[in-house]
Amino acid sequence: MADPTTDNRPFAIRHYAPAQLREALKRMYLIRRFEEGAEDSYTRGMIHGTMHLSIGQEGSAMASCMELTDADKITSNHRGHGHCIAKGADVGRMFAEFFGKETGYCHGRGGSMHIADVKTGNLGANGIVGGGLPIAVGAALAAKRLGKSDVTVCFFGDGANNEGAFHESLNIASVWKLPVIFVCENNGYGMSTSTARSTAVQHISQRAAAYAMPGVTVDGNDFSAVSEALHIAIARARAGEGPSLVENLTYRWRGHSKSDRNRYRTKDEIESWMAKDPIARFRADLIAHGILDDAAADAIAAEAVADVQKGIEFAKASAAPHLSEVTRYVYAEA
Amino acid sequence: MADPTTDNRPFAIRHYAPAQLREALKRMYLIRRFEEGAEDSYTRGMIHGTMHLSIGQEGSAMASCMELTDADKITSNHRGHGHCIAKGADVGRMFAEFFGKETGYCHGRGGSMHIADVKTGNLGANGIVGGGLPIAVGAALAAKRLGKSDVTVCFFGDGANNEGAFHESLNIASVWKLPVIFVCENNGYGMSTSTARSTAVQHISQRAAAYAMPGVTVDGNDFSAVSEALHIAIARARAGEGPSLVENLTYRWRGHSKSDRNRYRTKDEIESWMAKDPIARFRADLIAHGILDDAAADAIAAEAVADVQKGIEFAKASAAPHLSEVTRYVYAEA
Amino acid sequence: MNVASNPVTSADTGDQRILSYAEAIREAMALAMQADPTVIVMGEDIGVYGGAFQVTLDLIDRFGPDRVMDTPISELGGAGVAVGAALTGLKPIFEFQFSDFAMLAMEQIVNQAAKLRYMLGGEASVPVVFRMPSGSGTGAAAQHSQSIEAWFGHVPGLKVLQPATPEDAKGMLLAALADPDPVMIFEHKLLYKTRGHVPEGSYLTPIGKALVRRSGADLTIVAGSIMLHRALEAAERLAVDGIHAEVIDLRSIRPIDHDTILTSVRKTGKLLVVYEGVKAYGVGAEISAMVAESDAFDYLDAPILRLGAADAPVPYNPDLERASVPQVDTIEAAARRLARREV
Amino acid sequence: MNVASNPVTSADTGDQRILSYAEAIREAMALAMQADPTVIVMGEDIGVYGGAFQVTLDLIDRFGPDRVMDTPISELGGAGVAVGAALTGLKPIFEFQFSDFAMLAMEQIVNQAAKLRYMLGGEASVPVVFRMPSGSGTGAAAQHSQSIEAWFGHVPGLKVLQPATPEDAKGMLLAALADPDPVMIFEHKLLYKTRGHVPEGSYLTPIGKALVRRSGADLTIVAGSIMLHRALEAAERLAVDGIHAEVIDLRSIRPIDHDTILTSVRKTGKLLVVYEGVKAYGVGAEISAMVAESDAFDYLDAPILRLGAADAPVPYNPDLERASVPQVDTIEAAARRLARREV
Ligand SMILES: Cc1ncc(C[n+]2csc(CCOP(=O)(O)OP(=O)(O)O)c2C)c(N)n1
Ligand SMILES: Cc1ncc(C[n+]2csc(CCOP(=O)(O)OP(=O)(O)O)c2C)c(N)n1
Ligand SMILES: [Mg+2]
Ligand SMILES: [Mg+2]
Repeated sequence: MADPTTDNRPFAIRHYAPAQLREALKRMYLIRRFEEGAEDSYTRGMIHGTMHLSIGQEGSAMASCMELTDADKITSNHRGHGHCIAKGADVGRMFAEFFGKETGYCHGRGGSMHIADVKTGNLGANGIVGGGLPIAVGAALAAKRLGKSDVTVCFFGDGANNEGAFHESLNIASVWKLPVIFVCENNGYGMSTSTARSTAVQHISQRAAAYAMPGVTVDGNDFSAVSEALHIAIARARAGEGPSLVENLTYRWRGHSKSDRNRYRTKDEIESWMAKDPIARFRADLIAHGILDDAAADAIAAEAVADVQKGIEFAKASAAPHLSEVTRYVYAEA
Repeated sequence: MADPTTDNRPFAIRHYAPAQLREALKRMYLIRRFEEGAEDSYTRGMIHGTMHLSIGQEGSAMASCMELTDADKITSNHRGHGHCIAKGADVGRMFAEFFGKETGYCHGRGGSMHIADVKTGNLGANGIVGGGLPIAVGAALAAKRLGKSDVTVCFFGDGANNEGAFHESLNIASVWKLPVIFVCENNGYGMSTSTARSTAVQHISQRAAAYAMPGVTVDGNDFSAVSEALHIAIARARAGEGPSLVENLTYRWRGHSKSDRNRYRTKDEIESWMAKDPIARFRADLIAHGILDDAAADAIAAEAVADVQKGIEFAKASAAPHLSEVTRYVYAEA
Repeated sequence: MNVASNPVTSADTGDQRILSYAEAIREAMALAMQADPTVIVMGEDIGVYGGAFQVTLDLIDRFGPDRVMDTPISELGGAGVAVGAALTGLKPIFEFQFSDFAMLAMEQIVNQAAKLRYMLGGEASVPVVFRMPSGSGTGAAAQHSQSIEAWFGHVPGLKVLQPATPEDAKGMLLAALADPDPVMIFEHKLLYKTRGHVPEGSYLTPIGKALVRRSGADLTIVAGSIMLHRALEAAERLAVDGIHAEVIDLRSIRPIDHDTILTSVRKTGKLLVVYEGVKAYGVGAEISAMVAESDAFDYLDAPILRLGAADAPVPYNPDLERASVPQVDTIEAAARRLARREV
Repeated sequence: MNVASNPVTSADTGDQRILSYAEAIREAMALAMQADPTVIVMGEDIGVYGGAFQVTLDLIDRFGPDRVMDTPISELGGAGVAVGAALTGLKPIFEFQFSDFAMLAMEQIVNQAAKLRYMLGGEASVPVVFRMPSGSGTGAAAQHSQSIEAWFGHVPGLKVLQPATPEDAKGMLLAALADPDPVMIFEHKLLYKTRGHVPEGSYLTPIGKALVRRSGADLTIVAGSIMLHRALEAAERLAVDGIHAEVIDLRSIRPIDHDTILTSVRKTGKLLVVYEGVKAYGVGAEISAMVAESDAFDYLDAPILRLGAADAPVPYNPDLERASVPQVDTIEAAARRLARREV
């Protein structure tokens, strides 16, 4: 790690090894390509139900997970594909889940809205807005009681910040000084409702004061800014000093879900945010700081395409659950 | 009303007519004597279940209701006798309710924890901590939509401020600029749990900023301070400027309920607060400012005793509900 | 009662006005809002978005944001605001985006709305309507596909309805708004696009009345909401083999129409109850128990059968999802066994 | 089965160790905490206050505030923290101060705890125990007296228990802690001070097993929790007149012990189900329906009777409150009518 007092490069460049940064870029491409692949598969009728794509928000997911090990936990929300991949999941098993296959992470029972990978510490997406917040606090409590230094990163949206679960969770985490980092991905809307119409304060981070915890708002499309905010919050959590709230300002390029007609926002707004693509920006930063060159970046991007292709093939080739096993996994098997 | 710039007397003395102040003293005595009467009746087996006495908190209840008409609403909580009397209820019908009689405010179905008097605008005590908060916001919404200038005062305790309902209610009220005043009666404990152990911030009013509304903490045993805070908040609400949060610091002399053994606080602490009796203080203020003399104050106190006595007699003499009417009042009668 | 008088579907012909179930609900809301300025509509994304299922589409343009109010994502607070507003002069129609999310508001629905009149000894009234988009079949998995209506059947103070047709969807919502007490309406997501005859203007579908949708002498099938349609289709198939099922549209979960059900069972001697909720402790348990404790017991020629959902959360995989709730085939098979007394 | 082998009360004699129901629960918690450092106890005022019903009294002195944790008044958050902790290595025992307040946490109990294993395809486990002080009879009125166990019976993924005796109260809590899935235990507030024999040390009351507490050939009464005691007393009175009721302690609401109940009904031909929850859509509906759809149907000589609570919130007035739920008299009367086939 370089000395920050003399090194003027962005935090992420200074702080992480080149291999880590390249891996991060890879995973960001993987998220993008995975979601495009899922979108395409949906159109082809291979995925049913609905999906919430995080295209445009990859920087927030990846940068927030930079310092997490498999022993650290995350809880995710309905817009959770990025978190899952950022935490280390395999896209093949994710596709298998989306295709409803027994080889999927949830054995075909969960689908997109419940995607999880317990082995890499992802306790799961959640269909209930705010549902993951108290669970994250519980995971942090368990780590503390079990004497581990593991932290939990809790992802949720701006919309979730108006749920009672947000309030109760942040208060409990603070009173008990638990190692949890609340990461609000503020993409400006909860479905169709802008934060201005739903939330009494301008920045979600302003609410941190109500829980006596640090609160910070960062450009969620700036990989380095996010990773720095998380670095500080995670250090605080591991040191036993308690929770933090980090707000990543970002934007979803796609509609809320497959049924959104985008009546609540303008094309201009969407396009202005597409110009702030977090992946292109991170790639450019890495190149600018000599972490890789254009060709290497292209190779990484191509790897992501290949991984997604392989993932889809794996998922397609996998078997569906047996119809007789509808009630399997409801209770532990004896 | 006297000119506050030249008049150095406390707000309440300046602002309210002597008759109003005397009536307020009367009602504070009435609350105290009512609750002592209820306690006594409980001991004699005339009241069953449990009760939450607000002895020591009368200043907060009464001063908060000074500027409310019958058209203004309050929502109350489990510790709601004081609010009910302050809003104008008749102690006879309250005793009748506590004795489970058909002449009681709730026809014997509700008891202490649901005491209400819809005609004077009291929408009811509530057995659920935080239960009244969204209801108060709804009442404020109705007033606004119906084009009335009525406000709603929402009473709750420090313990309730950690419920999700608190968060959701304050946020909605603020976003919709509704005429509701949230009055937190902070008596230091939610049952046995001190605010220090339950609440991440020191003052509940610090949470107002999370809802972009004014928040103020006042000495809840100082009648004038409370009435002034409410005066400002009510004016703001009636002017269409939205909600406020007022925190009245006070103390309950009795245990949480009839089954409390006070294991969580010291005798010293209780006694130090008993020395800050809001009734004695208000009485002394009124005398000091020539609103009444000792004899007049004694007469008022005696009236309260007589009213309570009469109320108990009324309640005793009233008939109980018919056993056959267990299901009456579940649905509207056709 | 006559089959022809209770059609569930209508051809797009002549004087019959055909609307979708969603359109019928929207029409009811619009009529009520026109007629009564105290009616407001609240919920998440019910404004410009038109609601997750587009049921409130365009209401915001017609009635403005003061009467068609997008709430923050705050189910407990939002529902409680509706309760408080109902208590003090408004008639809110509160949409839960999915009925599953009502779990966050059980407190306000069950402890407050349902009990306030009683706790206050009849001195207060809570005329709120909760709209509950419900059911499986959309691939939305365990937290977006539940059928929890039985819970509310267990709660005195509530009325709980379940329209199966566009006509009833409109009439029940208008009846709910005319009712001084809280009413929950479970709308099935898969029915929103189904179409049928809907009368013009304002009319009230009576609360608490079941309806014989098809008459028959061999067995009684009680089903509501989408299960009615599956039961009718199964009955159609059975009729080919000379088995004549009487199919009753339950319509009201609370109160239950004892008379219509018991009259039918006295006639057929056999009862099959079909519902989408989890079988155990579901709607069918109450229907079965109600019959088993009545004088109709003596008319029973066979055990009372229930078909409900598998004992599992709703799975994501579409085939598993389908297998987890009653379908035409399983209803047909159960009815056949019951008719032949192979149970 | 033998009456003497299943006593519900014990004399304070000899080698029998007598504890109250509350003490038995506390002993179970203490044993579990001693044996397993991952067991923690959470809830409102369960520390120095000892819990609203003094069930956790002194645990904080013995195990310290890190394992006996007073939560803020935040049922949704608190329960959710317990779920998250259970998911990641702890075994939390979460006390709702009154079961009524669980309505604030339905989301975490039903959408999360009950479904997580399934939604994650068996890759996760939520070994949490929810303690649910429940029932009426304390003069605490509509929001502090409910019996909502039937709701949870409707939820796959949960196990739902209801101990009637101190022995079972201890054994069920230990069994719940040994179970890898979420378990809810409905404890009756009026039973906390009742006393009975409680074995020393650790033992598990099997989950899902009902128990014949009194045998008889004339009718079967199924009852759990406090209703078991009322049913036994009613049976005692009936015996004087030569009517011999078999009384079954339900114990487990989910899963239900079909075999024990059906075996008894096949023998007696008559069934009365007694429960404290609201009659409609209550526990008794499922028991009745389960019997009515089984082969035991053919053994039934009379309608299946249910006694549950009146169709009203629990009233405050003590006489109304008593009248609103089954009492020994009403059970006796119903059983007598059933035995004489006057129904
Ligand atoms: C409790 C609950 N309420 C409502 C919904 C429906 N819903 C799903 S996502 C969503 C918007 C969430 O907004 P936000 O938290 O900002 O996340 P984003 O979708 O913007 O990523 C809504 C209303 C839900 N799933 N759960
Ligand atoms: C939702 C809910 N949780 C818990 C309780 C039990 N309970 C009743 S009053 C109380 C303490 C409330 O504290 P606070 O809000 O400070 O009011 P205070 O009693 O101090 O006036 C508790 C825990 C309840 N009635 N409702
Ligand atoms: Mg958002
Ligand atoms: Mg308090």
